[in-house]
Amino acid sequence: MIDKRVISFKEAVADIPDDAVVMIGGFGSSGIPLKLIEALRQHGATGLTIISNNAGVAEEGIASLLRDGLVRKIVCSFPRSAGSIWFEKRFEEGSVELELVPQGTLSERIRIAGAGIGGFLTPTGYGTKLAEGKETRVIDGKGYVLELPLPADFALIRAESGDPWGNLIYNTAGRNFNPMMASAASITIAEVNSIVAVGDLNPEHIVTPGIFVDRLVAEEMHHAQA
Amino acid sequence: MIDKRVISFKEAVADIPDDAVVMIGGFGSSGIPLKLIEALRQHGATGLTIISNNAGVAEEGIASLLRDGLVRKIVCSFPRSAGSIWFEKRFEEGSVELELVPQGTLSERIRIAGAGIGGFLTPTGYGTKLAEGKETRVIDGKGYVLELPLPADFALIRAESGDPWGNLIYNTAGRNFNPMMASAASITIAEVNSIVAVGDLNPEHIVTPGIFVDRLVAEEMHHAQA
Amino acid sequence: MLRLNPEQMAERVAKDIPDGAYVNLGIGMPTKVANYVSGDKLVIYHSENGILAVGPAPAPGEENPNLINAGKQYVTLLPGGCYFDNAESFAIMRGGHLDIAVLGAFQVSARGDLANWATNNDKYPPAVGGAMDLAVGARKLFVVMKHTDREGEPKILEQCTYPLTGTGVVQRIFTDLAVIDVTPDGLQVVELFGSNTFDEVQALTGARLLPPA
Amino acid sequence: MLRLNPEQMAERVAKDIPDGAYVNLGIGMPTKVANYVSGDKLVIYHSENGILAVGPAPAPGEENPNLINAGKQYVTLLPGGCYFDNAESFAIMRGGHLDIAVLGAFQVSARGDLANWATNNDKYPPAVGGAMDLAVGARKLFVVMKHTDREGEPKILEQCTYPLTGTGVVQRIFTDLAVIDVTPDGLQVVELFGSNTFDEVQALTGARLLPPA
Repeated sequence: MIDKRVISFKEAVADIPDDAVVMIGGFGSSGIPLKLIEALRQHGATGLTIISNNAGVAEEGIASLLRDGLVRKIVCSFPRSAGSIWFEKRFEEGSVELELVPQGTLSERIRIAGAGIGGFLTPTGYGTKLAEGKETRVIDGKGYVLELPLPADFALIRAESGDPWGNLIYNTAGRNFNPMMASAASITIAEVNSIVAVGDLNPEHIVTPGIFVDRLVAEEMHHAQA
Repeated sequence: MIDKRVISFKEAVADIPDDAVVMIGGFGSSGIPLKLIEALRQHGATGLTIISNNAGVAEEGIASLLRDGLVRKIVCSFPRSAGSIWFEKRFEEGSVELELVPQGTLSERIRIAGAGIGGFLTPTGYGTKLAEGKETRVIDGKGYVLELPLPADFALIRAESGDPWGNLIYNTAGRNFNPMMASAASITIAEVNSIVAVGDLNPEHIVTPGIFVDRLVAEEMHHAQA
Repeated sequence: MLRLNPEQMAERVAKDIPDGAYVNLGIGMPTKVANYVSGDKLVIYHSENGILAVGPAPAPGEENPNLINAGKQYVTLLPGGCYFDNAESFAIMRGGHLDIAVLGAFQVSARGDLANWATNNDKYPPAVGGAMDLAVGARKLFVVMKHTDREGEPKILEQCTYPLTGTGVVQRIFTDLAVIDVTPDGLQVVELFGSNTFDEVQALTGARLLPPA
Repeated sequence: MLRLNPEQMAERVAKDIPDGAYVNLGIGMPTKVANYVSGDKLVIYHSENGILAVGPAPAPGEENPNLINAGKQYVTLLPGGCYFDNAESFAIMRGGHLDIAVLGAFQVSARGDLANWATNNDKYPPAVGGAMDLAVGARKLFVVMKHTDREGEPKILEQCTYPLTGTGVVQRIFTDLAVIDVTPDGLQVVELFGSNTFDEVQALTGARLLPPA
C-alpha cells in the first residue's frame, strides 16, 4: 500500500524544524509551491537555509519568509528581481547570508545530490569571482571548477498533477527546478493542482517518478477536507 | 527552415569514416537502431570504436559489425550476453579492445559529454579493479572515482516517433541510452518508426528535444522512396 | 543439514521485503523473490534499464520487444509505473532511492565486501552491468547465494579472492543454510534453517561467525 | 558620429542570425533581436528556464503564469517546441548545443573576457542567473551594448575592471558605433556604421583596434 497524499498544506510541512535546509522549486512566477511556502511561513520554523533560483518578489513566496525573519541563508542564482524588496532589505542589513551560484551549476549541484554523485567539473565560472576558493583544474586546455552536491532536508515543489504514488507531471515551463529538487531532499513535498488515480497518468508522460516524492497535497483536497 | 529528414538509412550513415567513434543506443533487444547499424555495416567503415551497453547477440546489430571485423574497440558495460558469440570470439582472439564501464558510469559519462561537464565523482567502482589507474578521492569518509566525459563522433539512436525538427518520443523501456547519446555526439542520427508533422508531438511529452538530433530516418520513408 | 532449494531461498528473502518498498532484483535467483512476496504487500520493482513498477510477464503474443527487464526478459508495467532513461535510472540506484537491492554473489567478505561480477579467469570476457551501482547505491543490499560453491568451498570469507563489486556494501546474506547480517562487530547469524547448528554453518564458512543471540 | 539606437542595434544583430539557428537571447536589449529577424528565416529560441522554440507574447487574457521566459515575461510556444527541466536546459547551454547566444555587457576585454553580471558595488546584492553558463557554452557569443557607458567611458577595454562572467568567451561585439570581432590577433573592426571613422571609434575604445581589411 502506497499513498503519499497528505490532507493539508499545514500537515505537509508540520515537521520542518528550525535550521532546516529547504529547497523551493520555481523560476520567476512559474512553478512555485506558493501554498506550501505559505504553510511553512505560518508554521514558523526559523533559521532556514533556502535553496531556490530566486528570492521572491513583493510579499509573496520566499519574500514572505524573508520578511518574517525565518531565513538565515539563501542559496540562489538570481536573488534580485524587480520587486525583491525583502531580499534586498535583509541582505543590506546583513541578516541573511547569500551563496550565489550560477544557475546551471545550481541545477546540476541539486541533480547530483539526488543522483549519488560526489562532485562535478564545470567550465562555468572558471576564472571568475564565483570560483574563488574552489578547486579548479585544466583538462585539455579548458578550465573547470569542482562543484559539490547540494542536498536538502526538505524540498517543496510544484507540479500540475500527481497520483497517490507521487508520480508527477508539470505545466509547460513550470518544471524548471522542481524535478531535480524532488530527487535531492530527504523529504520531498509536492503541491499539485489535482490528484488523479494511480494508473491515470500515462507512463510515457510522467516526468517525476513517484519514488522521489514523499508527500503530495492538492488544493481541492485541502479545501474539501480542511 | 529546419528539416532533418534523410531519405534512406544508407544516406544517413554515408559520411561515417574509418576509425570513427560511434555510439549505439539500446539495451538488450530494446531500443536498438538495427536498420542504421545494418546500413553502417554495409557502408563498411573500419576501425570503429563502438560505445554501447551491450555487444550484440547472434548475427544481429553490433554483433554483425564485430563479425565483419569493423570494430577496433568497444566501450561497454555488459558485452557478454547469452549468444554474444562474435564479441566472445573477437575478444578471445585479441582483435577487439574492451573498455568495461559500470552501467551507471557509462550513462553518466555519456550524459556529461552532452552537458559540457568535464568529469564527475562517482562512488561506483571505488575500491574495485575497474577503478585501477583512475584518480580517486575520499569526501566525508566516502570514496569516489573521477570519471571523464565520453563523447562520440556519431550517435545512432532509436526512437518511436519524431518530427522534422528532430523531436523524439520513445517506446516504453526503449529509451535506455538513446536520449543521453543524442546529446553526446557531433552528429546524431535517429531511426524512428514514423515521422509526424512539426507540432504533432505534444510539447509536454517530447523526451529528446530536436536540438540534439541532426538526422532522422523512418522505415516508411525508406521503403516509400528507396 | 537442511539446505534450502533456490525457490525456498527466494521465499525466505521475500519475507524481509516490507510493504511499500522500492526494490531492485538482480538477474537470476534474485528475480525469483518477486514470486514469493505476499499478495497483501505492494512492492514496486525497479529495472535498471529504465522502469519503475515492473509487472509480470506478458501473455504470449502480447510481448513488446522494447519492454524488457534487466535480464532481457519480456515484462509488463503496472498501473502507476513509468519509464525513464538510463541516466535517471542510475540516479535512482546510485542516489540511495531504492530501499532494497537483492543480488547474487560469488563471494562476500566479513566486512561486507561483495564479489559478483568476475572470477579470476582473464580469458573469459568480463561484464559488469549495473551491479557496482546497485552495490554502492541501494539503502540495503541483500545477497542471496548458496553457502558454498560447487566444489564445496565457502563463499563467505575473511577476504574475497575474486574481483570486488563494492567494498563494505552488503547488509544481509541469505544462503541455503542461514541468514547472516554484516555488522560492525562481525558476521552475525540471525537465523539457522531447520535444525542446522551454528557449528555446522561455521564449519562451512571461511570467516568467523557470531552466534545468534 | 552615427550612434544606432537600441532598436537599430537589435536589427543589426538580427542580420547575423542565420536560418535554422538555435539561439538564446539575454534579458533586455538582446531580447529585441527576435523582432528583427527576417520572416524568411526559421530561428529557434531557447529560454534557460526550460523552453525550446519560444513564441511571441500571448494575446491579453491568454497568459499562462507558468509559461514565461528568462526575463519573466509571458510567452507562448511555437509548434515543434518543447519543455524540459532546468538541468537539461543548462546541459543544452553548457554542452555547446546553442549556435548563438546574444548577451548584454558592462565590459568586454581585448581577449574576449565578458563582464556583465556585477559591478564593484559590494553593497548592492549580486545576481548572476544563467549568464556564466551561456558565456562558456554557446558556440558563438555575441555581445550587444553601447560603445561607451553613461559617463562616456569606454566599455571595450584591455582588461575588464568589473567582475568577469567568463574569460575569452566573446566572438563578436555589436555596439552603437561598430561591429568588432575578437580574434587571436586582437579586436578586429568588421563594420563601421554610417560615416563613422576608424579613428573616431578607436578614440572611444579602451583597447587597440585593428582597422577593417
